[in-house]
Amino acid sequence: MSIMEQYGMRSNRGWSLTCLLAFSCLWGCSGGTESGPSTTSGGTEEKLTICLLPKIKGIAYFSSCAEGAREAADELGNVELIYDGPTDGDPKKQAEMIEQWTVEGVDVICVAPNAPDVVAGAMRDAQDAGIKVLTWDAEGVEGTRSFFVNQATSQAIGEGMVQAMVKDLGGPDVEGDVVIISSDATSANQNAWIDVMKPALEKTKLNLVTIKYPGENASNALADAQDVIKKYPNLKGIFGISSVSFPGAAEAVEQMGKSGEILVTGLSTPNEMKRFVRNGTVKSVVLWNTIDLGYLTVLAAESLAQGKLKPGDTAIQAGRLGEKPIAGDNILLGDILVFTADNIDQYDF
Amino acid sequence: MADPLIHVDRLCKSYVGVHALADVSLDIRAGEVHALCGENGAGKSTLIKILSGVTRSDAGTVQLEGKPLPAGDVHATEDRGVIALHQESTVFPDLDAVDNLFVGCELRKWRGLLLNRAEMRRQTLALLERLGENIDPTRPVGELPMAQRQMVAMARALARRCRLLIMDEPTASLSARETQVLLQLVRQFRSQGVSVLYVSHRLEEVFQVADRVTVLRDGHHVDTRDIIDVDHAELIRMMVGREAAELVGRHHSKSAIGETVLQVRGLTRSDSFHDISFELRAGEVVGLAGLVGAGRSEVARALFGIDHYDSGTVTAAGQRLPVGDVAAAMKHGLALVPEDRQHEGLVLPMPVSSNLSLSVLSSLTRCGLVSRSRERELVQQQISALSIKTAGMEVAAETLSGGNQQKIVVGKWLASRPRVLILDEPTRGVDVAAKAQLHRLIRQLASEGMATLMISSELPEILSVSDRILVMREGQLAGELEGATATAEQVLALALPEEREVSVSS
Amino acid sequence: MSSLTDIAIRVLRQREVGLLLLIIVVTAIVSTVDPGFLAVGNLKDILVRSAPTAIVACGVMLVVVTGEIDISVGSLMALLAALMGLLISRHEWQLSMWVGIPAVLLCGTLIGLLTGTLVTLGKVPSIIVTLGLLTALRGATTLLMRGENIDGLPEGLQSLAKSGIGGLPLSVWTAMGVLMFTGVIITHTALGRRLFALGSSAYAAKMTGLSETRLKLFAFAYTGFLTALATVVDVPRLPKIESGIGNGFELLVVTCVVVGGVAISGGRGRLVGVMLAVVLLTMVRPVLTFLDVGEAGEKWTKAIQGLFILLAVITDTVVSRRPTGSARGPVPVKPSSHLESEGAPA
Amino acid sequence: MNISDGKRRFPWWHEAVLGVLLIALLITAGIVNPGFLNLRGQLLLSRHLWEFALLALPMTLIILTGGIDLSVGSAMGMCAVAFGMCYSSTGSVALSCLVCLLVGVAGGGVNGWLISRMNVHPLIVTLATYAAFRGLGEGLSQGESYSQFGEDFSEVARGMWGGVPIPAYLFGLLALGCALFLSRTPGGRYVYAIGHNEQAVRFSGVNVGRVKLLLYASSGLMAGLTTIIYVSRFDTAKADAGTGFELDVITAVVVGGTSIYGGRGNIGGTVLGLLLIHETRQFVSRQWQVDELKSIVVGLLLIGSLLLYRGMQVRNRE
Repeated sequence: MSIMEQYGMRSNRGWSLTCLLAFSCLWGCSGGTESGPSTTSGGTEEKLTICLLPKIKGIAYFSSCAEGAREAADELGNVELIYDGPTDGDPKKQAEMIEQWTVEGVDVICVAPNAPDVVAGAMRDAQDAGIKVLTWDAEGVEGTRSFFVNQATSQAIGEGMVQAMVKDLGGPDVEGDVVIISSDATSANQNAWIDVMKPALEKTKLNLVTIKYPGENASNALADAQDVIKKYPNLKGIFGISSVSFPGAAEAVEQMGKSGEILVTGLSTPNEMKRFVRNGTVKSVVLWNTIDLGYLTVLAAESLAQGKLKPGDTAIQAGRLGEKPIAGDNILLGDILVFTADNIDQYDF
Repeated sequence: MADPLIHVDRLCKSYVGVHALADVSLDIRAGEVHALCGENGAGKSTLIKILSGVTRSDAGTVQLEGKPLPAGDVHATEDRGVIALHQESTVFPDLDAVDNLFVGCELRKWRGLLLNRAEMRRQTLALLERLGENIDPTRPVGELPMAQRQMVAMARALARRCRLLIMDEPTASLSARETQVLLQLVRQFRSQGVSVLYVSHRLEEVFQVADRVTVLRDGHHVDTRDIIDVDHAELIRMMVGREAAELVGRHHSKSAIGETVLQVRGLTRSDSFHDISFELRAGEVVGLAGLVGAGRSEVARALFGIDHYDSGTVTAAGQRLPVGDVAAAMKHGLALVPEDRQHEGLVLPMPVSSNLSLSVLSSLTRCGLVSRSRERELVQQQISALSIKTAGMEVAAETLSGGNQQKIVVGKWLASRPRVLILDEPTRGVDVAAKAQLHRLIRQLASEGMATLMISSELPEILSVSDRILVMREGQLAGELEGATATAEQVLALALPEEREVSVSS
Repeated sequence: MSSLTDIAIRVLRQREVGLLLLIIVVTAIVSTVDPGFLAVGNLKDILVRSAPTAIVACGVMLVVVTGEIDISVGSLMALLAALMGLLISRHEWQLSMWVGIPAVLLCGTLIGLLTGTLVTLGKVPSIIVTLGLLTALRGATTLLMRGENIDGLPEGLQSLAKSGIGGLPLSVWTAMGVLMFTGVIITHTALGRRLFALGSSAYAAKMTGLSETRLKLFAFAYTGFLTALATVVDVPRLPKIESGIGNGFELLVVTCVVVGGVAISGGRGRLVGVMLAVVLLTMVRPVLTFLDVGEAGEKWTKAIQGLFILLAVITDTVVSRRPTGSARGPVPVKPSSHLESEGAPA
Repeated sequence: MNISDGKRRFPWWHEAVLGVLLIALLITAGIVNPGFLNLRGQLLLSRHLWEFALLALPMTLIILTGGIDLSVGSAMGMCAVAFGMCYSSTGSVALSCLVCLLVGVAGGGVNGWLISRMNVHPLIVTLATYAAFRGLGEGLSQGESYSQFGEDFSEVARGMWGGVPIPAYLFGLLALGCALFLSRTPGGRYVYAIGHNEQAVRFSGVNVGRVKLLLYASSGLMAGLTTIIYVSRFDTAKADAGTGFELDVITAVVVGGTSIYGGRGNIGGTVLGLLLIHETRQFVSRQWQVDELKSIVVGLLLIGSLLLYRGMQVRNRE
């Protein structure tokens, strides 16, 4: 005899049935509200399925890109937009999503590779299956895509941040310590930027004392920033180069009453950092117009699928953005933006 | 006659269609020690569980002084003064004595919000003193010796206003001396007007302490008698349901003693035994007697390689055994039927067949795979050789009765064809009939040339089965007696520590 | 004569003593390298960072004491943070703090109760229930936040969380309160003793008439409540609420509980040990910063944390084995006398 | 004396339930989205499965003994770094694979040693090595990523034989091996018995410590093997390989009907559990294209399946 009987679980007859029912509901009630992306030809006109794959889904940066993408899709009318990506930013999951879309037979896949090598195989397979592949936001491995919607390279981003910091601190002659607060030690993007920032910092009189890796953890980012401020009395600036560490570092500076003494800079959407720009903790936020980036990407994807955009073109007609130049196979969005107290209120994304 | 304290009326309870209790009625008078006897599976545990509120009966009532006891509510039952000490000692090993005594009925202050720790501690000390036990109330009870744990459980009953104390096999893991202390306590309870329902397989105890005895068999009430009206044989007959004269008495079919098969020299392990030397010859049964805690099981485990030892040698069949290597011990013909059947002997949820073949599995393989036919053959053979009662070889071992489970453990070891069989408490918790069968089996094996070392806390068993008796005291060999002539007094005299009182009168 | 060494061994065997020694040694080393480590501001920071872990560890400790485990607190914290943001942020539903915060606390308690119900009545092992919730709640959070971060929590709450009262943030005061409350529960109430009793022997608990269901429900609900409390007092300290809040928090808490000496099988453990473990593990990051291990050293942070735990576990085994003397092999198993939780004989 | 096998209740109900659920899911999915049941697509996408599947084999054995291995994902990170570092210094894929496997065995061996010789609870040991292995990988590689191992090597994971991904053959072989091991060898019997009652097995003359050591070491070995496939599939070796795998693998094993307390379960259940989770994820992501839904559904599936088992178990005993 077991303990189960002693507990007298009597009314189990219906239980297992209920559970079964619950399960079938879970799977069964797919509801016709949102049909899958399969290329169903029923209807008046063929709709293009365009997949937009961010590095991480669920962070403000990519959400604003998605906003622009939806605007473009609405404008075009013949586009079915799928915006999905790994919520934890795992590049392996990106690859798997590409593979899944390849099997589903979508028309265009726009990838923002979080780690180009990891997704390269999947992107090649997609191309082999006849799907048009674009990269946006970040470049992929050579030969894995037809165009790159280029807002800025790692080079430009890294240098942009260093330049912003030098300028904010008062020019190239300022001496002092700086630290970088990154994400995980293995984060591909951050490591690429750091590789650019290091030599760029060596050309200045700023001294990079350390790099912290708090991971994607807001508490750790805040804590690390507080610690470096205490540890390095000669600290002049902090680069917060992840979506978590930038506000974390700014928060630390503000909480320790060092606003204005220690400057923070990094990449972020303007709305995220407006508070810190207004109170002087942050003088410059480096970014580009993310809404426009999403918008341009979808327009380019549609043109590519329709055959309007071909290799060798030197410009693309991009709706409300007007004509955008193409250099080689890079569709150029424009320079990076530096948001400061003067202009940040003009942007809302 | 006074009104009964407890009136049990036509209790019925069945599990999965099997009657555990059928129409059992019973009276327990105030201030009596009422023994409850029956073989395993007779329904004793079920009756106790119902009385103590752990489970509900399907039908029937229990009345305490004419008022019904709430069913299935341990708290309410305990509040009414019915307290049970269950078979497996129900202490909380990680808690200290104070907590053990008062869990579930804590003394409180501040309108019941907080515990009155000082008062609980005071009462604990007083109670333990009353029991004559010197127990450190701050130590986790799990670190105490078995007997002291039992005392803590008793003190727990004392801590409440106890009207009826139910004791389920309270002496199962106690030594003879400790048993006497406990029985004395039972009498003490009685003299204070507390009724005791005493359940034990050890009939000697029943005759020593009980006023009346009730016998259950297969869930039915057989009879209730005054103890002076029954004798040993009759009680056994009532329990077993047949003439059982053959169940008692000494077996001394002296088998031919052969050459030495196991030699132990100076075996020492600093924390449990010291300088143990003896030999075991083919065809003899050596009883290893001693109090619980004297180090008998520890010696057996060390011999067999379960535990390590510091110095000394074990030689089997001319080969010195490596320290702490069970496989090597088995290879040289040793087998150990461990003390704790459920935890060390059997894999309860697994089939009878897997249990029987577990120790010899690697010899049943063909190309690395277990040969099902050879396994079947072996299992079939053991089941019939030991007449194990089972619904089949694929039923889980846990469904069998205690005696049959024990036979499986023995069978599992006989399957390895040992030359030396070490039995640690082979008949603990086994009913009378199975016990006798096991005793016969041990003698039979001896006559076939097996060397047997049998550890037992039951003196009659030691005396009736052994050719030689070794007695251990406080980790050392205290002496050796001839099996045919030894008496219980001789064994006890060797087993009891010298400096302490041998008499148990309070 | 051996009583003195006995006492010495017993003292050394206490996990608390070992942890305290470790904390002292580490502090001593760091402060010789950089005395700034001992600055009041830094010690305060360590306290503040310990606070949420300490609060939640109080609950998880009780869960582990009953023989269960909860590895969903990190995800639960994220979900509750998102909920709190939605309810009271000035950019969202803009409810009053006095409505929103009780709602968050209630929600945390309810989810804890749900966990407990699944464990006790549903009879699903707690590690499975909370593993399922770990994934499910994280997903639900991301869904709830719709890809946006939430800021704009009420100013009052933010300033309480950041600067606080009497020089210490709200979270520290709360942690102290929770600590004291939990301490009282453990040592001075029947409830606390019964939780330990249940974890020590489920069989004996059943025979004593303790309600396993109610006790475990309490432990899980309390954990849920404390997680909500930690969310309310600690999250406003962060610059914004994002879906990654509480990442890895569950493992940190469980690690603290285990390193703090609570037996994973239940029944044993002390609050002091857990709190010392919380402080010790919180110290790792600032210690590395103050040791100025440099860029390459920073990348060893995780390894050092892991080795730390490994070390604690191994030392503990080695030390606790000493009294059995010369036993070289596996620790001799005591013939256990109580049945495991399952299969009480009929 | 005639002894029957005894009445055995239908013993495969775990597998039956899983099978029914899986078929129900496939039918539903097929109706909602006919393209879903395309065999070629399914085979292509099965590439997402094999790494988990391989790790689930030793995990099943470990959970059957009542243990757990939380460190497999982290061990992959460590193995990947070993692979990458070895490749970058020697340029030999074969040697790198060997090193990768060796590092895996060493990691698993450490777990096994601590668990079997030091008698520390597996949950605690592997919680510690969960952090330590990943950290070791990060520290050694300094977060560096290694790639470009050549086209041939990427064929290991991406290649197909007869339309079936190569790792599938490997998995099939190993799964059969494991199933055979569990059902027919003494070792397999010991695994179950240890899960039910370790003490009794020790008293039966079985070296329980060695069995456990071997199991954890084989889990490490499998982490190494899985890493090779992982590295091949993504052409990248980095310390973050296998992040979060441990939870997914445990989920699959438990959904597959293996009792977390040990003693009950089998490879067949694990395979069905893996398939069920894999298909569920695919279906969810096809149907809604919302990544976070996957984790919600899998979490609920885990709890729900266990509730279902409990319910059925109670019924089965009635």
